[in-house]
Amino acid sequence: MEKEYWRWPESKWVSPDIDWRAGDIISSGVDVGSVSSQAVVMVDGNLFCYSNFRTGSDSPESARKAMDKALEDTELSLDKIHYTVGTGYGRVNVPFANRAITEIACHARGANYMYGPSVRTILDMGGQDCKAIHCDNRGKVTNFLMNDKCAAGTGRGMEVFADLLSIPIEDLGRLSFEVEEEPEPVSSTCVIFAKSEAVGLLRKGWHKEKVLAAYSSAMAHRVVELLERIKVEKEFAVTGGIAKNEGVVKRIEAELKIKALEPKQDTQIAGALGGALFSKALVEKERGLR
Amino acid sequence: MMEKLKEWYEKRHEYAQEWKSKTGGKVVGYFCTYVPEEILYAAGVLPVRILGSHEPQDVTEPHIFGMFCPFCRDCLAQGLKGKYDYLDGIMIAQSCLHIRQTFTSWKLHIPVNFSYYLPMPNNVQSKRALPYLTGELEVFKEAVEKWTGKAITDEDLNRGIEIMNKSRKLTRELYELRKQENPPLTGLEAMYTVVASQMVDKRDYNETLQEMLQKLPQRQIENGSKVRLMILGSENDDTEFVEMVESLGAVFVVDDHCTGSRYFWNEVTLNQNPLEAIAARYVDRVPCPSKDWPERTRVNHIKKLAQDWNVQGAVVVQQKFCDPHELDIPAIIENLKQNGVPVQFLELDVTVPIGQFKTRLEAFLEMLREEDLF
Amino acid sequence: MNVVGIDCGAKYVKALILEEDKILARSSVLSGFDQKAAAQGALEEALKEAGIAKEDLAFITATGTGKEEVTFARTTVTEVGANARAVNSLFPTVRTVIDVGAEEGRAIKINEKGKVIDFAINEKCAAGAGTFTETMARALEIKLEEMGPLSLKSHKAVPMNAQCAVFAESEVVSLIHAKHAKEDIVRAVHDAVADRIASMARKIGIEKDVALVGGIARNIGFVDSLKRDLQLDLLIPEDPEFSCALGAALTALEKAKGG
Amino acid sequence: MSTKYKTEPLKCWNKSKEIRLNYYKNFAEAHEKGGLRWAGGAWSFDAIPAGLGDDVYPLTGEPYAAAVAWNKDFALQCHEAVEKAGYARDLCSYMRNYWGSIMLNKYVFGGEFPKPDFIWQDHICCSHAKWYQVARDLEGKDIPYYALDVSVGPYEELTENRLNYVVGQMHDGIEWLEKVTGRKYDDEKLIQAVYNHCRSESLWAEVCALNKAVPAPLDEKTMYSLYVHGTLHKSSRIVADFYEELLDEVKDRVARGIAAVANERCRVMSDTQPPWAFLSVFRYMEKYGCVSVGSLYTFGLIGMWEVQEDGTWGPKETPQEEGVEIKDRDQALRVLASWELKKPEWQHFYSPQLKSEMMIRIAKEWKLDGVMLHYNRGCEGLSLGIAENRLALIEADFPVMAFEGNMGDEREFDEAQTITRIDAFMESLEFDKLES
Repeated sequence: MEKEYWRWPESKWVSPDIDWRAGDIISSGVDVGSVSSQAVVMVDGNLFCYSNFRTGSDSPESARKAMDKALEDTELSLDKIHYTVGTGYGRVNVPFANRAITEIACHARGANYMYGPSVRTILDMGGQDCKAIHCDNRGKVTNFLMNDKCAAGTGRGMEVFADLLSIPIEDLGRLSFEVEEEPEPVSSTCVIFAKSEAVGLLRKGWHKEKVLAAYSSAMAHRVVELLERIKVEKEFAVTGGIAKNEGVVKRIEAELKIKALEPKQDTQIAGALGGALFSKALVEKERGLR
Repeated sequence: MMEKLKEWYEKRHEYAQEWKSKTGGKVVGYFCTYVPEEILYAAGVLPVRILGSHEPQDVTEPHIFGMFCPFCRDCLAQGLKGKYDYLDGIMIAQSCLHIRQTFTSWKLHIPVNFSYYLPMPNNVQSKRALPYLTGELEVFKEAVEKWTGKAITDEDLNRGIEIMNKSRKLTRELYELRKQENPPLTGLEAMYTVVASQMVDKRDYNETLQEMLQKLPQRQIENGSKVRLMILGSENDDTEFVEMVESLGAVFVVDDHCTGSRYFWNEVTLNQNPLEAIAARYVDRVPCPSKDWPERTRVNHIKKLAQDWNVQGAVVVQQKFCDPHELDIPAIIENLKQNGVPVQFLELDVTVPIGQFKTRLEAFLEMLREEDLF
Repeated sequence: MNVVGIDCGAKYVKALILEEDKILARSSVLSGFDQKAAAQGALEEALKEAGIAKEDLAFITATGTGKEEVTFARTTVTEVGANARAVNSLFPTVRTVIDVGAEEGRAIKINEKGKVIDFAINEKCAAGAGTFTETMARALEIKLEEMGPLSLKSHKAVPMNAQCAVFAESEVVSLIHAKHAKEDIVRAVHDAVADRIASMARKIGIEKDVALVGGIARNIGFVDSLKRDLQLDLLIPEDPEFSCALGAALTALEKAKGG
Repeated sequence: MSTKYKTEPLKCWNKSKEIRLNYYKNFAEAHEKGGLRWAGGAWSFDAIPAGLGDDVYPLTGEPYAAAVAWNKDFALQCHEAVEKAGYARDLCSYMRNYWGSIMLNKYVFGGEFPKPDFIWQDHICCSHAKWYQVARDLEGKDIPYYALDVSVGPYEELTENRLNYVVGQMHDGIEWLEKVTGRKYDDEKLIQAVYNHCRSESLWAEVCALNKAVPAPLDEKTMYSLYVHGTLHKSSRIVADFYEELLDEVKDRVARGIAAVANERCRVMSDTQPPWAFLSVFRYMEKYGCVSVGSLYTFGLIGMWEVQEDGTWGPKETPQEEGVEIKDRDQALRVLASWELKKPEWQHFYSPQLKSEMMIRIAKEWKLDGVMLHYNRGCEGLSLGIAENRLALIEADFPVMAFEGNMGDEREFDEAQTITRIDAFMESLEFDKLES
């Protein structure tokens, strides 16, 4: 079995200084996306633990797995969680969720927490789609656009390139800058054909970094087109898997001439985080606290 | 309660075939709602609108280039697959180029003993359109007479007008009910109703609709708490799509579609010359975007619908490659937004990838609702 | 007399050596990023297998998207021409050739002499090509070679709407969520590609007999879907993926004989 | 390489170029000359605004947009600007090039985009009247806009009622022109313009007819740059006179056996507007000794044809040649309308058969070996029924190569794949590449 370069590092994290037992409201969000799944648990609105894993072909399974991994070595168990919101592609297939909310609402809410209430425009570059979202100071969606016709500008595209170039996906961004000068972007927007175009370039003798640069800038340009249709209002933040790819993010910033806010947490958990925050709000409602 | 209409929608071919054997009359399939059905009813001919099936198809590639709208290809596919073999004739009234190809290819490859191209004027805002169309309707009437071997008298024409006007009046009443805070019918049911009316004998339709209008006011149905939406754009008889949206806690209360309000909105105002009266109706009706120039009259019409039916949001659907609508939609969206109506825009193919759209519509509804989350 | 045909394709380079009309050897190597080298490699492998030296070759003809890379070839022939020739030599009764490669599908109408009468090539879209099924296999987490047998188990048609390979992937995922059986989904995938291919083939008008060539012809599930769609039987050569190389070799043979 | 025929550059080539550039310059500078600018489609009845005076300069959208397409980078900027504004990517690419120029306020011939004083348009396809409706949204509602509808069916079914509809709109249009420009309308100028209009279109047909000769004196690539005048200002004396001059030169080429392609041995025609940024494919075909001698598009978009005594296609007699003397406005408009409604590259809007018949006629009379159909994603109007044309041509035993592309949006043209198709097509016609 050859190395799977597209496999991005799965991860989990537990807050060292929060004792869930002392918590009043334990809320969680599970984001089952087409490529990755995350679970986030919050204690009284503070981030307690999360996990980030690849989605399998069975989403209830993936949801459970993400949650189990998140709760690993916390001694917290599912039954102690007061409320769970399911989101993402498989949101209706989260067996233990109390309610399903779309990833658009959740990402906006999550970004509002991660980047602060000044965020007005969120770019979520997920596994297979790409969303541009406007929200208010509470993180409530006011407008959004989604590219659901073409997968260009999505994580899936980057995975394809990691495989093609045999470069671990987490290195793609850095390497894409190791070129003397920025090459022409690849012309094809379709992931499949961008790939065969890239093969053509490699056969022409282009080195991997140059091909990568050409693809990254094509991807960035594609995304900027989407953003400009909805217009970027400051502050601007990027969430989702590709947010970790500086090769794309820096090129987007350059084209927009706007700097994106620095993430405080793993950008892939924004959706699940938003879910957990909504869960808290819903528990407070139940308890008549709002 | 609305089962009959759903049945008509689903069993359109069976209905038409039964109608033929029952009445021994002729059936004409038509491609565009600019076809003056009054004249066909006057001649005792049943007009049925040819629509697609929303199934993926692979038979039109040799006949219509893939850059033309999926709807016109889907319609042709129905003919090529033999679904409409019972038709005695086909006709089209001039509107967009896309559906025109369905007519010309149909004529080339599917034998019928009557086919007619009515050059309905596009410049309906010109004072020259009325006399011109009146003249063309005269020619059309003669062609029908020649085909059926029966003269069409003014009484016949007035009867045809009466049948059409009645169905228009009744359908308008149905739409009026949708203004209520708790509309007694869903958007899906409304769609079944209007599309069915394009497929069955208007006399059967009028009868059924009259009964419905009696019962509807007492109907127990929970629409009050749902988000009131309007839907507009390219040809759309996609019940699966409408059903999906309404399953998310929304209810469509009004539309601007040629499979909806645009079809029946205007009535014929009688005068001494029935053909001129009919012509006037088609020149003055709420236009298809392909005829809405130099001024854009639809923009205000749509705004008014949104206000009168008190909608909270609008779903704008664009059939891929549908140039006429693509050329109006940006102006319409801008106007709706200026008037405080949030819009969700979707580019449809005849076979909708429901999964992809569901998320967007859910998010749109959350945007209009979901205050409880904050 | 010995000749060789080299098919320099997007994924593989294949070489086929003929001694008159007898196949002496076949070889196939990954194209990789250096097609020139790959072509060399393929030739050497084939020569080794045939037990002859390069000098023994009377003529070399190249075909395939990378045919210009095969610098040691005397002439080139397009995939359309090569397939027509090959299939005509294998099945003289064939009038329609359907060739599905990794990134392109073709339909070719030929006469009894193997002359090309008309042809269609699918426009840039992976949905009508082999890549599509591979992508889907990954989404389903099953091996490509498992797809065929698995889809034969299915007796239910599940419509797939997405045409874009990448979106078909997410549609596959949602079909899984919708609890459809894997075999039904696999069949849906094959039906979708067959649908695209049939639609393209109808452009040139399908005339019997019909042959299917290209690697995907080994996928019995796809073959089944295509048969069902076209409602006729398909002739498939023993080594469908070598059809182009064979055609090139036959061209070489003709040239060598001063044709 | 040994050449079969003699070739020569066209003597009137530079003059042609100069006329074209002056046209665009005159529009931009009209106001400095105290004149007026009007914008509209190449199908517009430009003879009518001519009645307002000699200082009224048009800018027709299609040729302008084609000029934008030549400039790949600018074209791309235009498309992206238009998409950003929410217009669909699959709309007419000429229209998108034109709107883009307005949005970016950039005239492809230099300077800012000149705003027209009024819009004089016609409606031939779904997009035409809407094109300038949007243009007005972008440039300002204050621009007076008149569009007339010619959708009265094929010429063979033209009736008095149908002609009246078009002529009636023309009469209204003239009143409108007087109102919005405040100028007095001069019927004499109209009549002269109508004469020129017919003369230009008849002459162009005669030039195209000369391409029946073997070797062909002109190749389609060259014809594009010559026929364009008819899409710019066919009713102007300058264009009519230029075509007169061109005709003489082409006659002379035929007499002396001058070829467009030195090794002509395979003759084809194309269809619809070409992918303007990729005319190089025509050069590539020459490697096979293949020449495109034209198309219904180059012949019939402005060329006016009729069947001659010998049953072949030749130029239509002008009203003057027929001895018709135009006396007044109404007569002028009637002559103009019925003449224009006979346009060959228009009849197919009503039936693909009408176009197939004309294409098969060309294939026979121009002695073609095959046909290359450009399935043009950029133009719905001229691609209308193209699939049926393909079937009809094959039925008539003319091999067809279909290729997809876009006249104005290079993102939809795949050069490499098109070259592959040409190779396969030539192979199937049994032509090898000529050793060079």
